[in-house]
Order: sequence, then C-alpha cells, then structure tokens
Amino acid sequence: MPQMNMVQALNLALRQEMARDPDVLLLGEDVGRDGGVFRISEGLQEEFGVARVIDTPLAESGIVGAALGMSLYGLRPVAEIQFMGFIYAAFDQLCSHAARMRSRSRGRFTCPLVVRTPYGAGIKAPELHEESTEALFCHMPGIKVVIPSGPYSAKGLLTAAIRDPDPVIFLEPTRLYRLIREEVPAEEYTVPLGKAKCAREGGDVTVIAWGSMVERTLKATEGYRVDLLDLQTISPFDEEAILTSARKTGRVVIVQEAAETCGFGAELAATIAARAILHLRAPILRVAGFDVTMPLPKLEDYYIPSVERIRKALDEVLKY
Amino acid sequence: MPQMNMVQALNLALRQEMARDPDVLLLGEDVGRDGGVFRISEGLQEEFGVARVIDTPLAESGIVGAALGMSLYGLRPVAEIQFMGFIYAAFDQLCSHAARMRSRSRGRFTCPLVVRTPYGAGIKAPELHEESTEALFCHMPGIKVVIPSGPYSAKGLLTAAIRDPDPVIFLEPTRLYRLIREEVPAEEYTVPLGKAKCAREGGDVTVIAWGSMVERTLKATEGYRVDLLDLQTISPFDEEAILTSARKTGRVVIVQEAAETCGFGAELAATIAARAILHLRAPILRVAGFDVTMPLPKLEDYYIPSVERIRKALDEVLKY
Amino acid sequence: MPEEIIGSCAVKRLNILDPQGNADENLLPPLNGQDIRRLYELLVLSRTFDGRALALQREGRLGTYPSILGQEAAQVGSAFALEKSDWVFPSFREMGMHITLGYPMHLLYQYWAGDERGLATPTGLNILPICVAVGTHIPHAVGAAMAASYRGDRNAVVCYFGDGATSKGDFHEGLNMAGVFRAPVVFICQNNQWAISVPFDRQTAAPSLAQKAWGYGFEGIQVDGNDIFAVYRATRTALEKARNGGGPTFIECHTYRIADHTTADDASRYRPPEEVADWREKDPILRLRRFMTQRHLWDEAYERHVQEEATAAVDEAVHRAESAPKPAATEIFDYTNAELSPRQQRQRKEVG
Amino acid sequence: MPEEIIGSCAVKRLNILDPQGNADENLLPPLNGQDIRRLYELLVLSRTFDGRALALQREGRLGTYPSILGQEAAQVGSAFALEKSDWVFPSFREMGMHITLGYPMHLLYQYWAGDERGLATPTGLNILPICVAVGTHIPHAVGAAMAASYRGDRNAVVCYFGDGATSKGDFHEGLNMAGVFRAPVVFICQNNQWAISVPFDRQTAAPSLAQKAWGYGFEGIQVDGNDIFAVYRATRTALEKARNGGGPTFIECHTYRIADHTTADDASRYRPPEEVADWREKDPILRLRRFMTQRHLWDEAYERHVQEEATAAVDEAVHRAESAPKPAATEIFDYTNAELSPRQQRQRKEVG
Ligand SMILES: Cc1ncc(C[n+]2csc(CCOP(=O)(O)OP(=O)(O)O)c2C)c(N)n1
Ligand SMILES: Cc1ncc(C[n+]2csc(CCOP(=O)(O)OP(=O)(O)O)c2C)c(N)n1
Ligand SMILES: [Mg+2]
Ligand SMILES: [Mg+2]
Repeated sequence: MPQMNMVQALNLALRQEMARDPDVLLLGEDVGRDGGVFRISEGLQEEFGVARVIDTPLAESGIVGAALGMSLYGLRPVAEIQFMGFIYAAFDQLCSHAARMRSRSRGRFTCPLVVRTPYGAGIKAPELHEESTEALFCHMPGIKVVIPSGPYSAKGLLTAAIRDPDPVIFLEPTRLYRLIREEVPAEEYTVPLGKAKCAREGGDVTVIAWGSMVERTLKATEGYRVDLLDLQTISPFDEEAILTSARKTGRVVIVQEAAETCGFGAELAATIAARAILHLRAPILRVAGFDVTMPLPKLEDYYIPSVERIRKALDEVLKY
Repeated sequence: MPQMNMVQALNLALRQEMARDPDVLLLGEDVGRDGGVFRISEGLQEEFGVARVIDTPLAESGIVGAALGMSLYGLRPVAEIQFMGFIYAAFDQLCSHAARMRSRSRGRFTCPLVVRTPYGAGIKAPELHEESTEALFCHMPGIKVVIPSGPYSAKGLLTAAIRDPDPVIFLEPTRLYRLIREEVPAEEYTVPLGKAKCAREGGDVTVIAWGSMVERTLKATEGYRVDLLDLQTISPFDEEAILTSARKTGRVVIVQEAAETCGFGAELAATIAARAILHLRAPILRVAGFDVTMPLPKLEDYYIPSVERIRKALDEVLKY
Repeated sequence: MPEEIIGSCAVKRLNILDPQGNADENLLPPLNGQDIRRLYELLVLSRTFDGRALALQREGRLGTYPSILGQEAAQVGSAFALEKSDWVFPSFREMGMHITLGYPMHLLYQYWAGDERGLATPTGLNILPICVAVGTHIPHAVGAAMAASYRGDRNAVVCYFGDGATSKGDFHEGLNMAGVFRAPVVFICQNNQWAISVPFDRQTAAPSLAQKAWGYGFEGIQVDGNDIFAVYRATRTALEKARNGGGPTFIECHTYRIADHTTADDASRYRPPEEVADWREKDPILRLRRFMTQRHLWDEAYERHVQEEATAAVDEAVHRAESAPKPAATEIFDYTNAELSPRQQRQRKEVG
Repeated sequence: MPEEIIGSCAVKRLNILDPQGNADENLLPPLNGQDIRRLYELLVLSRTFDGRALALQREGRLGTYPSILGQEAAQVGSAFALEKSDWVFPSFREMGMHITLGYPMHLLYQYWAGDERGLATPTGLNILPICVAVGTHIPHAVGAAMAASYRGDRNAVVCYFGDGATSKGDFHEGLNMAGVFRAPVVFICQNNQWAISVPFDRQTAAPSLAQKAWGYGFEGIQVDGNDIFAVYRATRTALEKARNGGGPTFIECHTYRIADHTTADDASRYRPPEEVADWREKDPILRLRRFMTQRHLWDEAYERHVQEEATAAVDEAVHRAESAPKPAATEIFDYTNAELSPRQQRQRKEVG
C-alpha cells in the first residue's frame, strides 16, 4: 500500500470521486489554477477542466451559497473555504440554509454538499488562519461535522462525506497535513461517518480527542493504559463508543484544541454526566485551549493543549 | 414603583441611557420611525432625532460592522438585529472583529457595543423568527452574552450592558415581552453582568435556566424544593453560584430552549462534572429542545421544553 | 492622458401599457387574446388568493402573512414567461408567481398557517421553498444556474426578491458571481418602494436599482412593474438571453406595496396615505382590464365569470388546506437529516 | 413612454504622470520641491522596508509576509493626503501607508513576526489594526465615519482594500450604507490585478471597479495607481469633499502586485512572467525619479543619501523589533476582555 501524507490522501479522494461521479465538482478561492493554497486540489483542474474545478471570486458566503444551489440542482459540489477563520462569513448560509433545506421542503430538496476547510493551530500563521471552532457547527441540526486525524481517515472520511446525502463540514487539521505519513489504499474506500475509532486501548482512563489533537494525545498517552477514542465525526458523534468506554474506565479526559467554554468537549462531558455518571470515579476533565482570542504565532504555543497539560489531567483523574 | 412589561422596561432603559450619555445611539432596521417591530425603541427617534436613532438599510453584517466602527471611534452604539435568526449574517463581524478588536490592538481599540435581538420560540412566527442559538456566542472569548428573564432584569441588565466596556449580545425573550408585568424602578439602576439570580430556593435539586425558560421553569418547579438559578448572563456565567448550589443539592437539572447538542446547557453540565462531581448523587439532566430544525408554528409546541418535560426530569433526579 | 472616460452606462426603463390601458404597439409582446385573458385571470386569482389570506389571518386561521396587493403584475407577468422546467428561487412575497406556475394554492395556505408541509413542492415544478431570510437565497439561484450550465440543460433560473434585499451582502456576492460565470439566471427585483418602514431612498442612494447591474458587468433594466406586458417582455428577453449563453440580467420591477408589510405591521405609522392613494391609481389589474376593454376582451359577464372561478378555486384551496390531517409530532424529526442519529432517535421517542 | 433612459454614468480615469516621468501640468497637484522629495523618500523607505521584510522572512525571522512591491505610490500618495487626525482602516498590504503616517516600523516588523504588540497603534495615530479577513473592515470604516459626522468632527475616514475585497458582501453593505448616510469616508481600492491566483477578470465581470460606486449613488474614479500625483490628487479631492459633507468617494488605484501574493505563495504557478515584466516598466518610483530628474530634484548624491537614510531607519527598526522582550505567556489573557472572568483568571494561573 502506498505511503501518503494527508494532502496526498485528500487529493486522491477528490480525484477518485470526480472520476467516479460527474456530479462532483470543486469550487473555491484558488482551488483551480493554483491547486489550492495547501495543494489539496493540485492537478485536478488540468485533469477535469475549468468547468469542474472552479476558481471563484473572493466571497465565502457566495461560495457556500452557490455550492448549495448546485447541490439543490442535483450536483455534489465540494466547496473549499481557504481557512476556517473565513467560514464565519458563510455561517448564515450553513445555518439558515444548508442545515434546513431538507426540513424546510419536507425532503423535496436536499443539499449533498461538502464544505472543506483547513482548521487548527500550530502552523505559525497569521490571524484567523488557526481557528478551531468546530463546536459551533455541532449546534446546527441537519449538518454533519467530520474531522480526520490522519491520511487514512482523511481519504475514507472525505469519500464518505462526498457520498453523504446531507451537508457535511469537513475540517482538515492543517498542522497534520504533511506531518503524518501512513499507508493509504490506492483504491476507493469509505470510513463511515458517525463512528469513533479506538486509537489505543487500555483500561484506566477514557481519553477522547478528534482531529488535530489526536496525534498529540497519542504522544501524551504513551505509557498510560487508556482507551483513546478518535471521534472522526463530531456531529453526529459516537455516543455508544464513548459511553461504553467511560462506563468501563470510570475516568474521562477530553482533549480539545478549541477554547474551553462551549467547545465540543462540553457536549461530551454533558453526555457522560447524563448517561454514565454512576460509573465515574473522578471528575471529567477537559484539557482545552484557553478562553482567549487565539494568539498570533509568538504566543500560540501557550494556547494549544500540550503533552504536559494532557498528562497532568491523566495523572489527576488517576488519583481517584 | 411602576408596573411594566419588558418592552416598556427596555424602552425606558434605552431612553435613560441616551439621556445620560450623548455617545449612546441606536441603529437597526425599522428602529426609528417605526419604533422597532416590537416597539422597543418607540418614541426614541422623536425624542433624540434621526441622527441618534438610525433606520438602516437591510444589511445585518453592515449594521453590526458599522456599529462596531462607531464604537471604535468612541461611541456606544446599541444595534438591533430584528430577529435572532438574522444575526447569523453578522456572525463574522461578531466573531472575527467585535470579539477580538481589544486583543488584536492590545487594548488600544475597544468595542463598547451592544447588539440587541429578540430571541426564542413560542410566538407562532415564521421561520427564523424563533431561534435560540445563544450557545454559539458563548464560544467567542471577548463577547458577553446577556439574557434577561423579566422586566426588572431586562432594564438593569440592558443598562449594565450599555455601560460595559466590551461587546455584549443582549437577547430578549420574545415570548415574554408582554407576558410578565412587574415592578420596575423608574430610576436608573444596573443589574451586574456575570451574576446569577436565585429565583427560588430549596434544597433538593439545583435547576438552572436562563431567559425564556425561567418563567416556564418557575411554573414547573412549583411544589418542588429547588434552587432555581436564573443565570442572567451566560457568558461569562456565574460558576460559583452554580457550583455552590450543585454541591449542596447533589442533583442538577438544566433547562434550555435550544437544541440539546452543544447548547449552553452542555457547558453547565461539563463545568459541574469537572468541579462538583463528587457531590452529585444523580445524573445531570438536560431538558432541552430537540436536535431538529426549529419547527414552524404548527409543531413548535412539541419542540419547546414543556412543564411536563421539566417535571419529569425533576422526578427522575429525585429518584436518586 | 489626463482625465479620460473609460466606460459608460445608461439605464433604461421599459413601459408598454400606461395606467389608462393604452399600449405601445411596437413593444407589445406577441400574446394572443387567450394569453391575455389567461394573464388577467391569473391576476384576479392572485388577488383573490391574497384577499382571502388576509381575511383568514384576521380570523386566526393563518399566521403572519405578507400581502402581494398591487404587485400582481410583476409576479404573474414574469412567471408567465417561464418554462415549467425552469428553476425558481422565491422570496416570501411572490404568491402570484406560485399561482401562475400552478403551485397548489392549498399548500400556500398551509405554509402560511405555519405548516412546513406547504413547502413540499410537487414534482414537476422546480420552485424552491419560500425564503424568509431576505436576499440569502440569491447565491443559491446563481449556483443552480451554474449547475444547469454545467449539465448542459437549457433551463434558466429565476430569482425573486425585494428592494430591501439589494442591500444584503448575499445579493452582491451572488450577482457578482453570476456575472463572472455568465450564469443563466434572471434576477427579478420587486422594488415596491418599502422594506417594512424603510423607504427606497433610505435603502440606497442610487436612484435606480437597475443600475447596480453595471457594477457586475451585465445588463440591468427597470420596468414599470404594474405593466404586465413590460414585465413579461423583459423577462422573456432575459430568459432567452440566459438560455442562449448570454448570461444574467437584472430586472427591476418598479411597483408598490399597497398593503401593510405583513399582517403584523401597521404601515400608517410610517407612510403617508397620499402615496398609497397615488399608487392605487396605477393598479396593474385595472390597467390590463382597460386595455382588454379596448380590445373587446373584457366585459361584465366575463368579469363575473372570472371572479366566480377565482373564488371557487380559493374556497377549494382553503378547504383542502384546513382539512389536511394535523401533522404528527414526530414529523419534527423526519426531515432534519436523511437518517436520524441515535440521539435523535431517542429524542423522537420522547414525543410519540 | 416606451423605452426611456432614466440615468447614465461615465467612469473616469485620472493619470498625471506617465511612465517616462512627464506630467500633465494642468492636473499636477500643488506640491513644492520639498513635498516631492518627501514623497520620493517615503517611496524608497517603503520599498526598503519591504525588501528587508522579505529577507527576514527567508531567514525565518518573520512569518508569512505580503510584499507591497509595485504598489508604493498608491499607498504613499494616498496617505500623504491625510491629516494626522483622520482615521485609517487598513487591510494587510499597505505598509507604505503606515510608514507615510509615521507608524513605527519596528511595530510593523513585530507584527509580521507574529507578535500582536505590533498592532498597538501609538496614541496620536488613528490607524486601526491590520485586517486579515479580506474586506470585513469596510463597514467599520463606514461606522467610524458616521460617528465622526455625529460628533461633528471634521475627520475623514479612509479605508484600504484590494480588488479581491470588492467581491465580499461586507464591501457591498458598507458602501451602500456609506451612500445612504453620506458618510465622510474615502474607499481606496488597490486593484493590483490579482487576488492570490485569481486575476481581475475572474473577480468581476465589470471592466472597472470604479464603476461599482454608481450602484451606491456616489462617485467612483479610477486612477493610475503607479502615478503618485494622480493618487494624491484624487485622495485629496475626495477627503475635502468628505470633510465638507459631500459624502463618500471610491478610488480605484490601478496598480500591480509585482511580488508573490505572500512569502507562502509562488505566483509563477499561475501568472505569466511577461505580465510582470510589463508592469515593472511602469514602476512608480522610477517614474517619480524621472520626473524629479527633469525638475532637478534628483541626482546620484541625493539618491545615495536617501537610500542610506532608508537603510539606517530599517536597520534600526529591525533591531528594535528583535530586541523587544519576549511577551509573557499571560499576555494571551490580558486583552481578551477589560476584566477577566473567574474562569479566565483560573486559566491564566495555569500558564504562569
Ligand atoms: C435577513 C433578514 N433581515 C431582516 C428580516 C426581517 N424582514 C422581513 S421582510 C423585511 C423587509 C424586506 O424588504 P424588501 O426586500 O423590500 O421586500 P418586501 O417586504 O418589500 O417585499 C425585513 C426587514 C428578514 N426576514 N431577513
Ligand atoms: C475573507 C477572507 N477570505 C480569504 C482570505 C485569504 N486571502 C488572503 S489575501 C487573499 C486575496 C486578497 O486579494 P485582494 O483583495 O485583491 O488583495 P491583495 O492580496 O491583492 O492585496 C485571500 C483570498 C482572507 N484573508 N480573508
Ligand atoms: Mg420592498
Ligand atoms: Mg489584489
């Protein structure tokens, strides 16, 4: 099986889905000629033409809105928002329309649409280039939120997202784009949406992470006996996997890059506190970004949950 | 002391703050001549002139962005978004700018800005007129989120919000605008931001609610011995009050109008699960809206947490 | 070298039928007597539908409702130019369009009574759900038009909105993209002079909306929106252009909202009654009737017939709407996603 | 009645100084020799600052950096027309404006090295922080201009952005509001022909950006953005108009991004080298130098002096920026809100 990084895996997923289904097309800023600022769509305009790999004007709401219109017509557009920090301009389109069109039309019109965007910190980039506000999109019934943590899951999840009948926000951890290489099947495959992956098994603590934090959490949990759940999809998320593990271990640590308050970790803790609390022996701890404006590069390392902070939380829950 | 409903209390707060401080001005769609679609700014354009009560074009991002620019210049604008369902278009301005300007400029520029908007269900209005997505704004460090539950708190909190040095999103429960009348001081006063109010005291269960749900939760908890905390501000929220009560009662029920997943109740549950779990005897229950698109009037009553659903949760935690 | 003119634009207004019912023969579109009667009947039906909606609302049988009174020609005239296979992205005040295209009236009543089943467009029609969030559907229309081009379909896309919508960012992003991609889309703006209480001259400092199209590199035209022939002609021309690869057109229908903004509004708070009275004189139905009278297409008996048919159709629609079975509580779940998550399944059990 | 013209517009382009350094005497703004030398020195300083930034970035001493190469005249010429008390809302590629207004260069280097302390504008200057989210600062400028009017201040507001920004909804909402409220704001668009890899003609189908202003009911003008006199003159005229209650103006500076989009970009992937070579011929500094040579305002000795001064100033700025003490970890908390919440206080203790 070939070794790939996440950029190559995503590129291959797009290429294969485009080859397979003429309704799949790409649009976004600089996705065509330039191949995307991270080169995710490199070579695809040459291969599939300018009508299928569309460089758009600089207009995030317009991009998502137009992609949505394409999906209503029956296509399966994959829109790119250049960085997650610029998706806020498309918030209305996602929340008021993509999430609701199926419901509004009682199923007559649907939006099989994927919005891809690089997210997360650790790349020493300018303001708004390192956001991790995935939780916002999990409070929008009707939308799915998918976050791979490595090349293998990236390819399988993106393929599944493109084939999904509903709108999917697909967040790509920028820091990991070229950091991890692993074996990735050259053929098409899907990784099912809504299912967590057990990235490490052990019995003492349930550790839950997703996307950019999985790699770091794997490091941090070395030498500990933990169940490390990589959520892969956070909306809808794999309640069963989480509850099963939490009930077994009685200790939970959640690792989230985003600011602590109202991050996705809150939902996980609340779910466990409602449905597994009698099995717990320790407080549910969140290791998270702080409740501050995401800092610029000089200070960002203080913000991002570190291996040390994760270990401190593990040691803390293990005291009980 | 005069009896007032929330509309009158809010109107009085605006009038008094405008009289007190020439830097306070209002802008939004239909806020001037028409006095606002809910009449919150009734009479204010007559009194303070068209330069201070400004009818804007139909452009939510522009309204919030322009208000923000005014606040940077040194004014204290109060912008109205006609319904919360239309604030998503201003999400970028709130999240990328209002929340960050102080940090970005290291304190050189600040945004003493209030964005008022009616929110919440139960008024049999069209689509997007009954949103309760307050949690989204609690995941934006730098922004405060304030939600009154009655005329008295509405007046005092709005006054405090206008005087606050940072941006405040002020959510007004539409269903309660004219439902509750109570004594409201004719003079100026503030209700401090960030502090919960104990709306009912009892020792068996801690019940937490805010805004539109307080009135209903008061009804539902009649005959129960509960601490009912009305949060009043949800960002930042009164952790101390919540933890103190939760440690005392050992049972927690959270009542939230918004869709369950990733609503603000999740943060409350997570906070308690991290810092008071050893005192709990029962699961932390959320009574919340369902994870569906907010229904139109014919079905909305099935969506909004009912007295029955709240009581069911109380009875459930009381079993432990 | 110094100051040089690098471009110029003139914005036109099209008017064919004047308030007295006189038409400019050169511009009159090729419609036969039957077509014209059909147009008239659709106008009357739309107005009848609308009047009934207002009455039902007063009786508490409908929710908040936005009247189309005075704007019927802009809606019927434009929709009449469409093919069944075209795609339509409405705002919330174009029930005359729905009626013209054969969207079942009982569904419209159901929707305005607060029942989303009213937005399940029957197959065979490509009318998107009513869009409440002003202007936000404009990019959808552009995307759909790009999709039609991509597929090589000869479908055109029509997008309706009001003067207020032209202030929204999505209007701009949508129109700009339509220009860049030469999308086969026709933007039909009903400039009814008001956005709730905000008059046109506070909505924009531009003297016309049509001129905004120049900034997007395509043609904008103003038409007398109470002149059904002008609306029809401009729409047909634009649709043909779109189908033939000529790209988008912006049509400003200059009309007037005779009624309150919605049943929740009281326009007398902000609007001079004389203005309303002036515009009543320019009534689109009256105008067509005068034209038809001149051409012997109209008489009292015909009028009675048309009114009776309209009333009967509306009665029937109200009846159908009101005798629809109550939606089940579990309906709130069934269209959120293609498949429910385990959590949604659990929640669904709670309601029934 | 039929088709009538209801409005028309012509869009102008202003050019005073040609690439050979010849000027149109009638249009030349009233600048004396000292002013002109000052302009030249600012151009050279801006370019020196920029070149050093690129060098520092290559050495890993700066983060991603967007070069202003080729756009210096548009920035220096416009900023030179401002008063100190005016308010400026920049985008991210106007360091020539910062330098002209006396914004400390070491702060700019600090900022581009990833330290937010670089955006703490010194008191006395009203330059807002660099705005990374394209176009989103435009409504702020409009609001500030409305605030200046409201206060009765004679301050004008200037807002800078690129061609790409004109596609954003916030551009539209901001300009439309500026028109409606006749806000004292000048929009300065640096149309450098590219938005990363997207060329101007894929950004909009309109042949000029200046013409977009017509849709907002105020004047738009294109200037040769590499002609510092044209830029200065147009800006001064617009500022005077703004101060005198004449409302907003849109100025399109027709210029070119000679460098890659940023240091993270490789423009050779998408852009023909001949195009870049053509534009190098139109270099704004060369052009002013030719003009000054004709007028005996420039000679080799002067050039050496100007270059030396610029280098020294840049050396000093780099030194100051790099010898600034490291920011404390707790700094990440200290500007989020005026006061920290109990939770933020707890978190703050975790980092130090
Ligand atoms: C984005 C958005 N903002 C505000 C509203 C509330 N609102 C409903 S209709 C309307 C005015 C619309 O004016 P216009 O576009 O001219 O359409 P008209 O009502 O005149 O048909 C407003 C402000 C809304 N529905 N959507
Ligand atoms: C809202 C937003 N979308 C995308 C980006 C990423 N981005 C940074 S600069 C740029 C192009 C900007 O083009 P233009 O406005 O012409 O300015 P220029 O870079 O040419 O100075 C893009 C797409 C961004 N910063 N902000
Ligand atoms: Mg209107
Ligand atoms: Mg550019």
